Amino acid sequence: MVSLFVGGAVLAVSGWLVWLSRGREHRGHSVAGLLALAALLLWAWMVAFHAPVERAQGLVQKIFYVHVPCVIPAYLGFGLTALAGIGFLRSRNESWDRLAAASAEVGVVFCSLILATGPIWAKPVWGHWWVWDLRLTSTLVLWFIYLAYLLLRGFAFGSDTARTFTAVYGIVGTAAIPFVYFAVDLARGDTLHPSNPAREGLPAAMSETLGAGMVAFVLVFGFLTARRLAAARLESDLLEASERSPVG
Amino acid sequence: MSGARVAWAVLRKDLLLDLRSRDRAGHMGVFAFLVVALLSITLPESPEAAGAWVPALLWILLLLTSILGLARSFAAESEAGAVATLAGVACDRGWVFLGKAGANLIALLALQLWVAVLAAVFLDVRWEAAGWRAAAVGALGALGLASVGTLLAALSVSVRAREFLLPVLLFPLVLPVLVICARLTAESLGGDPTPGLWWGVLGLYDWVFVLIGYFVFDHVLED
Amino acid sequence: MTGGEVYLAAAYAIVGLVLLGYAIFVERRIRALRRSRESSREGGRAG
Amino acid sequence: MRPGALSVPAVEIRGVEKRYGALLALRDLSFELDQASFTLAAGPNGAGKSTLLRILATLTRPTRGEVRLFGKNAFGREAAELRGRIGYLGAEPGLYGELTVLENLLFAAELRGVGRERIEWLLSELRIESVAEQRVRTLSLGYRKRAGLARALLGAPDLLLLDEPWTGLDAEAASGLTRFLSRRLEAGTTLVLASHAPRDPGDLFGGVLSLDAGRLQSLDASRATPAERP
Repeated sequence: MVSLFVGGAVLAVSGWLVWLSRGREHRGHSVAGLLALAALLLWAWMVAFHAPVERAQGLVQKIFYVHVPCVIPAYLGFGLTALAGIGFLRSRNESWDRLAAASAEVGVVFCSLILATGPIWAKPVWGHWWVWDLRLTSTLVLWFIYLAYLLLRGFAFGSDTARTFTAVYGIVGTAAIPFVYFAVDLARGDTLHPSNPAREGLPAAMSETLGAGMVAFVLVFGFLTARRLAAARLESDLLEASERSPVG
Repeated sequence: MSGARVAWAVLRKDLLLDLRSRDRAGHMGVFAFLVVALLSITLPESPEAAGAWVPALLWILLLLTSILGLARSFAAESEAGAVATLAGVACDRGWVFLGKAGANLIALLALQLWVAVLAAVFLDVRWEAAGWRAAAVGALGALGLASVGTLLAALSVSVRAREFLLPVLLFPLVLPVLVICARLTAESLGGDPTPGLWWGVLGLYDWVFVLIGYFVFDHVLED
Repeated sequence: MTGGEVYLAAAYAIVGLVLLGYAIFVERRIRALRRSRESSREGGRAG
Repeated sequence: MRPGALSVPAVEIRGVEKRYGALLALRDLSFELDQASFTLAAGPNGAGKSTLLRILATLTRPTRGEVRLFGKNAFGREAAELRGRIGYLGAEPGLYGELTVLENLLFAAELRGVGRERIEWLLSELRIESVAEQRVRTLSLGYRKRAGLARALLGAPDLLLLDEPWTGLDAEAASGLTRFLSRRLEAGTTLVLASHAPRDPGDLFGGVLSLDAGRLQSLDASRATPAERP
């Protein structure tokens, strides 16, 4: 049941962002902002009161409710970047390129948060900061792909080829992610991560709280990406305006 | 205009250039020789301690050395202003990618042969025990590196600081090749067995990135 | 209570601050871009 | 002359714009060129001539606007087939320095599926047989230019695009080139040449398309098709 909500939120946000990137005007930001805020508040309340304190790890286990929800926006971000890359290559419409840039930037923020909260949780529970386990390691590699993408975008800034090349790398990078997951599974099969936080395996209160967190974070991702998209549109309008005005 | 002829022409031209200007082969050969020598000196004496690490180290060495070759793979075009010649083919430009990737594949296979000889001499790796399996892993791994590497080399040829950028772009994407090939090579040398599934994943990886390279190259050659 | 609260607080604080910080960064960037667009528009008319 | 309606213009450009980041290389360009016409794209350096030529050769995609060659969309599904009908020589001859002239031409011929006799004919026509076996790296600019021209002409193109073909040529070579181009014109090839110092190549002049700062200043397209030329 919970995954239905999460899936719905992911589809809704992705659809909204794609629609937003195509159109001229920017509507719905304040609505999305309020929705995200409401979801965050609900999630925070649930973490504090609804979710029980886990017997084995104690209170620190509640990092679970902030660590895991970051995963979806991190992978959703790069997924949208790849989708936008394909869109750009087919239509050469700059709005796709702006969506790719915005979702990559916000996606890398969430990806970094996974890598930050992971060790903070691992230290008290397993005694060392970095835990070479399947999910965390694949997320680290995803973070490197993000880094490479943003560096390429930075180094090739401006020319048309920049947009084409970043679109291509977004596609190739996303195609590599499942292989990275398999390969890390082979190399580091032993996973210290809780066997599989399949929400079904968790007691109801826990999985509901986690679900709320996921929905909230997806909405936050949507809101931040929409705002970043608006900034990107202003940038390109400014770039174009600077040419129109009589330059020397 | 059959694309296969174009790919074959591009491949032959690249090999002819490699034979004639030999610096690409020279760079890779010397670099590999140096690193294997360093390995043989620094690795601990007892063979079984080193044995487990050698396949992984060899594949990392192959990846690092292939960067030298890949970074040069479009140098001839950009120096001669011949990107337009390649971009002007009368068929899908993906065939140019296949030609280029083929030439890089052959260069990587030659490099693997050289590294295998070095490993046998300096790290006393007994390849005869591995036989065809090691060769098969080498070929599949080389194809993976060549396909992703050629595409990213084409991407970064006209970008600032490409010597730095190519490895940064390439390494995260080829990590699966590295991990799987190191394990399969170790297994072929008598290490602990790995499930056959991983041969399939390696093959799928090669297939996916050759296809992506083919379909995307039309845009990459456009400037 | 174990020392876990410190880690718990740290995790939530980092996530909160980073997301808030990024949101502010984007809003400020939008405001700056709007200002320079206004000035370039005046510039355009005056030029 | 390739079969195909002579009425369809060789080149149709509508609202073409090309932006490199903040730099607008071409601004809202629109014009048409007939088949078998000669057009000299003139204008100071940086006017956008080379960019226009690269767009006509389908090597560079315009940021905005539509490009149709021989009635077909230059960046659509027929792009590959159109490329077979275009010959392009950029500022760089596009030849590999380490290969000989002949090896370069054999390679370019295979890219176009052209036989060896075409190469022999071009070598003699452009009088570069003597250097055919030498490496391009060792040749003078004049020889390299003519070898580049041979490469551009391999596929018997209907549209020939040459960027500054006369620069670096001595008088004798320049007039040789001019005579050669006029023969191509008579054979029905559409020619578009770019030059920043418009030399007067004798009777070749047909239309002049002058560009400045990426904007079309004028297009004096006196439709000089082969038949009417004096």
